Amino acid sequence: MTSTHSLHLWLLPLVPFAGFLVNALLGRRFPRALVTAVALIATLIPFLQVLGIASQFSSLSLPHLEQFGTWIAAGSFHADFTFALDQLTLVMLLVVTGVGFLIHLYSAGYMAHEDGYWRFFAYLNLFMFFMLTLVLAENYLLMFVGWEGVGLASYLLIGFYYTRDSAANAGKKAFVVNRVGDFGFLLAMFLFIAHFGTLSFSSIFSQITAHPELHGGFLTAIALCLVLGATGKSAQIPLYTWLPDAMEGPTPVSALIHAATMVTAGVYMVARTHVLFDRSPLALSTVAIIGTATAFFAATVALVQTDIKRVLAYSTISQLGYMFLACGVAAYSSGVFHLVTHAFFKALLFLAAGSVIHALSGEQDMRVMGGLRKKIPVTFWTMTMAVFAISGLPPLAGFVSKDEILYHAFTAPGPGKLLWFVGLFTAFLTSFYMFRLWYLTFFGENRAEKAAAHAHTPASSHHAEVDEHHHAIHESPWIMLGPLAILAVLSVIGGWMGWPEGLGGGNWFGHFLAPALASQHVAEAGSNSLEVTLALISTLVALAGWFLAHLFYFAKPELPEKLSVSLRAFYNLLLNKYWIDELYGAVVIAPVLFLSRFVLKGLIDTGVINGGSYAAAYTTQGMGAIVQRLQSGNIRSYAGWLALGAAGLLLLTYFGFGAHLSLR
Amino acid sequence: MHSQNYFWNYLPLMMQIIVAVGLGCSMVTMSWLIGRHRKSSVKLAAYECGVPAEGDARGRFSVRFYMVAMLFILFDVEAVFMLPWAVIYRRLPAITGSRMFGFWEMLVYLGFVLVGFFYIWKKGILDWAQDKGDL
Amino acid sequence: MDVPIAYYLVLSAILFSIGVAAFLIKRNIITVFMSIELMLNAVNLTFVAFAHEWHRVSGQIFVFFVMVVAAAEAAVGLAIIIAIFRARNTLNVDQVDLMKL
Amino acid sequence: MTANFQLLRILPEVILTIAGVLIMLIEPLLGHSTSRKPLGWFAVLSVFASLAASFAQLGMAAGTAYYGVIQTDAFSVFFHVLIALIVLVSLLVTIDTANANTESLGELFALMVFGAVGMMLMTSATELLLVFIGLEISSISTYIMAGFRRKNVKSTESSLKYFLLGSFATAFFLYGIALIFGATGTTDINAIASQLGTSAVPMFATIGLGMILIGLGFKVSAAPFHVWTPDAYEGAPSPVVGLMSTAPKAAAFAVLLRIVYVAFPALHAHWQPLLWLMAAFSMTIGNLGALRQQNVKRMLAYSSIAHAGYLLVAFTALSTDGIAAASFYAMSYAAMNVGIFAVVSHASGYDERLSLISDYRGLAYRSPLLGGALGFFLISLIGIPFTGGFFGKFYVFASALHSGMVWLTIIGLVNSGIAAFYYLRLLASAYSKPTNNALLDPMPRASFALLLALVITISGTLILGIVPGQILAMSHNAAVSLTSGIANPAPSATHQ
Repeated sequence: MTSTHSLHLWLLPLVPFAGFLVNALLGRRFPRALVTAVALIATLIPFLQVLGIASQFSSLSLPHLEQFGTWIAAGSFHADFTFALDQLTLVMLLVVTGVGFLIHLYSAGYMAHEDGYWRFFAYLNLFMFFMLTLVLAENYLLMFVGWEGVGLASYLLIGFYYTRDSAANAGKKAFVVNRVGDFGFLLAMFLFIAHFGTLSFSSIFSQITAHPELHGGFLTAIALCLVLGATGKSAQIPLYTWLPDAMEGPTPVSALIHAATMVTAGVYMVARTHVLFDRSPLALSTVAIIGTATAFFAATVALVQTDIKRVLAYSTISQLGYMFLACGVAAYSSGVFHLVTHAFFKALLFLAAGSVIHALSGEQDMRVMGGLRKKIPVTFWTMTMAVFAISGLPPLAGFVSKDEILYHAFTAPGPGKLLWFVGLFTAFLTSFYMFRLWYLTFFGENRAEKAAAHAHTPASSHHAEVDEHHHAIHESPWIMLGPLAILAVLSVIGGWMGWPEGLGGGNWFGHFLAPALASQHVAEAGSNSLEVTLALISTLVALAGWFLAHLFYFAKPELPEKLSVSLRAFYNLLLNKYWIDELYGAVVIAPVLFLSRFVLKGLIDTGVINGGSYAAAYTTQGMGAIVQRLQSGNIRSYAGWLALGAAGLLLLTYFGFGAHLSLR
Repeated sequence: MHSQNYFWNYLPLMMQIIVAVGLGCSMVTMSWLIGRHRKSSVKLAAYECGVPAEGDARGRFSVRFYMVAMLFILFDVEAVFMLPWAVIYRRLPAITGSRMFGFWEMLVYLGFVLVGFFYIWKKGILDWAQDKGDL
Repeated sequence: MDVPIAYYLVLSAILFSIGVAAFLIKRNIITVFMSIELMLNAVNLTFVAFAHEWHRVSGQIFVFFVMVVAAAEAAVGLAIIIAIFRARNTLNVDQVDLMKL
Repeated sequence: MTANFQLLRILPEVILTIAGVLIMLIEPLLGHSTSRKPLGWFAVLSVFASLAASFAQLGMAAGTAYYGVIQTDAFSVFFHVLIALIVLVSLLVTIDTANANTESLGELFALMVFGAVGMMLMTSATELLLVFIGLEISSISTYIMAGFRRKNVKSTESSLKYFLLGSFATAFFLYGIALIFGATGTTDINAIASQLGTSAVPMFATIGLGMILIGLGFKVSAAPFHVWTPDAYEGAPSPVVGLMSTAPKAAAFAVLLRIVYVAFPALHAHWQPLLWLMAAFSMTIGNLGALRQQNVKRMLAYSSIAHAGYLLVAFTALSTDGIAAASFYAMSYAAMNVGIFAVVSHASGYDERLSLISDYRGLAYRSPLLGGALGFFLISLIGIPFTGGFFGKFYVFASALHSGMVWLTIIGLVNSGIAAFYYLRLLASAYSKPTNNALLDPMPRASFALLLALVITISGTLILGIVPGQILAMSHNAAVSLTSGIANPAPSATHQ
């Protein structure tokens, strides 16, 4: 321990865990108010504790380690229950507990009429427990505990509406896709153990730092494995497909897990491991390229989505791509900065969208929204802030963080300019689809009432809360609007803390994180004038996106229809998300299922019969005797397998392997 | 040892086999060659001590026969352990360092066998008359 | 004059292989079971041969145990076979295939 | 060494033997209507006593007894404890599942106890003869237990398949022993290595080792000797499957560890690639086979094949860490698998009412306790952290990768990814609203025995996942004691 006094970091995750236990075991019998109280208190306490820690932060010697005992000690390898606190952790803690608490608050209103209220809050607290473990962990193993745990909580929450098959399947998809990412993470851990004999951040990083000659090689292998893990959790190419489906979960879940916190775990992990990534230019470029490609790709898909939550889901993927891009050009603090501002405005977007959905009694299709500006003014204004922020209009939070990333991309060596250009174009797309959402939802005539008068469409009413009668459009209760307002304020002013120096700010945020994320990469020194120019360009681009959206969805609403007709092929490509899901189905799932059938049927049924007893029967009993229906479940065919296996094994024992042929 | 010698050792045995097989074969062949063949239904019928054959030779036995046979095998084979024990019985005190240890050892073993016997007895397996259709 | 050990070994290997082949070919459960006994006895022959070769009595003791174990297996096996016969009225192994895949 | 002191080295086995004999003696004396459950509790107590006796052996110096045929050390104690715990829980589950009028229930208890004796002997035996006898004691009891519901067609079929194929494999195992005896002139595991020395390896030893791998591969249901597993598990009574999918496997793995690491370290170039292949095949075939299963027990059977594969991965590490990982994995797999079969047994009852995955629909609503336990064990089987299942895999793959088994680790990790698929199917089914009203009745009340069984398995799985330090240290000691070879080879006089 470096600090003289303990901060009781263990309380941070354990309080939500206690909340989870109480609600999971007793919640069924509790009144809703009590469930709410337990869940909120279990989130509020950590938030207050984090604020307390922040207030005395300057007096701490960093990184501040707290060890709670040895976890495992197997031979030379051991891992401890150790929590670490440094600048990066503090930022993450503030985001997780702060935004987490606001979303808990919001959920109390949003979920008020749902079945399984207690279950929802129990899962939500469980999520907080694992997320805080992930952030506080001082070694990869403990981090992996949180990593898997948030995945589990996410699975449970996506499948919350378990009576819907689509929700259950979406949960399963999220889980299984994330398993692919976990594969990378696990492999990376094993490689760490193999090469460094430890999983502790501090000792791995100090070993790397102590050996300046280490470059590339196995470091790249480890880094790439970690990248695979990060792409799974943070929904990047190629493992992003689960996130849009994850929107089957309740909207607060989408806000908390699938926008603000869990999906940023990948970015956090890369930033945390930056010492390693700095040594591997290949891994860094991979991260940058994955990030840029994902940002662009997801933005294009978001252009044509009609489900409000799906637009936001693709937008999340796209924004996460920006964070990856930042990490990829070694501008980790910019990535984390975007992570923070994104947590504000994307959580706000989701919550506001939830409020819209709530107002429309479960309607999620933007085509039947419209004209809601006057009906739900608070939601409208808060959402406007968020839309402006994410579109990158100065001086809102999104502008500052995104501009900083683009600036770093531009000044990065190598293909930086190209990355910058794609990023810039993506910013244009972002602005366009966000304003599209804005116009479709809040402006124009109210298509909802028209649609409702037309026909009650059960297909579009996804929300489980849908009642028999159609509610009148109503503003949400204050318990939901309060968090919206707070997040809106943060989205507006959140940028000042990282206001770049080139634009006359102090970039307090970057300086704050610098000790934790000190990069060995020296970017080309950019000038102030360059930064101003780039900021100007991106502002113009954002405005262009707005203008185009205005033209398409406000001034001349018939234009999009025409355009989609004239660009039919392209439109379909986007609408079907480039057929990636179908591609994965054909390339990955189908072969596995085929192999499964092959194992069950092919091998047992025919393989042995043909190979073993069939031949024996043939030779001993002649042609006539083999006209027998042979089927699996047959002892003799099993014995044939055994004998074949035995024969193969003995042959291998005798002839196959010498000391020279090893299967390493 | 030399393999040629080795085979010569067995020459008498070989000759005996040849003679025996030759004798058997020649007797059957001779009777077939010399004897007269008159095929009537009586001649072809199975000969069972002068009584006409009844039923199928592969009729089903009561499962009890199998039960008793299995138990017999088990208890019979258990006796095999007494053989090596008996062979070194006199040397056992020297080996085990205790005069009677070998004796008690065998008694314990027989005790276990007796437990098994007690079990099948109490389960009524040996009770031939009692009808236990579900055995 | 001794019989070379290789002869015993080859013989027992042949017996063992016959046992394996019979297990694969035969349809009657009892016969299948007998082929297992054949395999065990082939092993016994190996043991005895090696015990003789090494002048170690432990190989012969092994045979005693194998015999007893084989008897126990026979008892249990026959009991199972009886149970199967009662449940299905057949002793054809190929018809005991209710469970598959 | 006095006889009494030697007796302490087999005390756990002695206790269980006496208990089993007593149960056998009492059983036929009880009337037809008398409940047999007290006999079960008696068996539970005796297993507990034997567990205590095993722990007591840790206090003794490691050493051999009875002319070197028995060796008690940290390794044997580890597996003794594991087997005793498995049998303990299986007995509890049997007590819970069986109806009061289940006939000859006492026999089942006695068989479980006798089986435990055999398995324990396997783990402490250093003489291949004793290994063989232990193997047969455990196998024969398991054959009978598999067919215990003898009026049930599937149960008898399961028993027959297990028996015929098991005997078939045993013959290979025995032949292997015979050839090794021929090559080295001894069947003492500790003496074989020194006999083999470093000189050219006789062909017999190599082939014999191969044969032994076949026999043990069958017992642990490693591919390609796994074919019997799904059928045997589907038909056997669920509490018995919980037992036979863990305890005999653990014992067989212990034997395998002893044989390959103590007797044949010199031949590692021969057996390591074979185990590599067996591990890869087992994991892949097990997981692919499980994907399409509709029957829960068959699915778990394929999953157990896959888990045998993960465990074999640790064998290829050729290090103390690998042995420790294998032992640890055996324990964590046992905890979760016995646990899940406890749930399955109780949910489906003695007459196996629930068999398909779809039958488990709504289980969590009919009985939150069972649903929660099932979910917990499935999560552990998937390998989520904070459960034994995760750490088991973690150690196994860490040790394998540490020894440079990159491809095997990758195959294993890919497989453990696939595995999530089918476990989630069962989980999702249990937590879905039942469609069929017939499936809505609440479950029979969980008995004290079941609760005890669940407490043991759940806490075991949690301990192995959260604070595995103690058990990891145990498994590490076990591994060290196995490789250090404290026991001198028995004097050759005993062989004459």
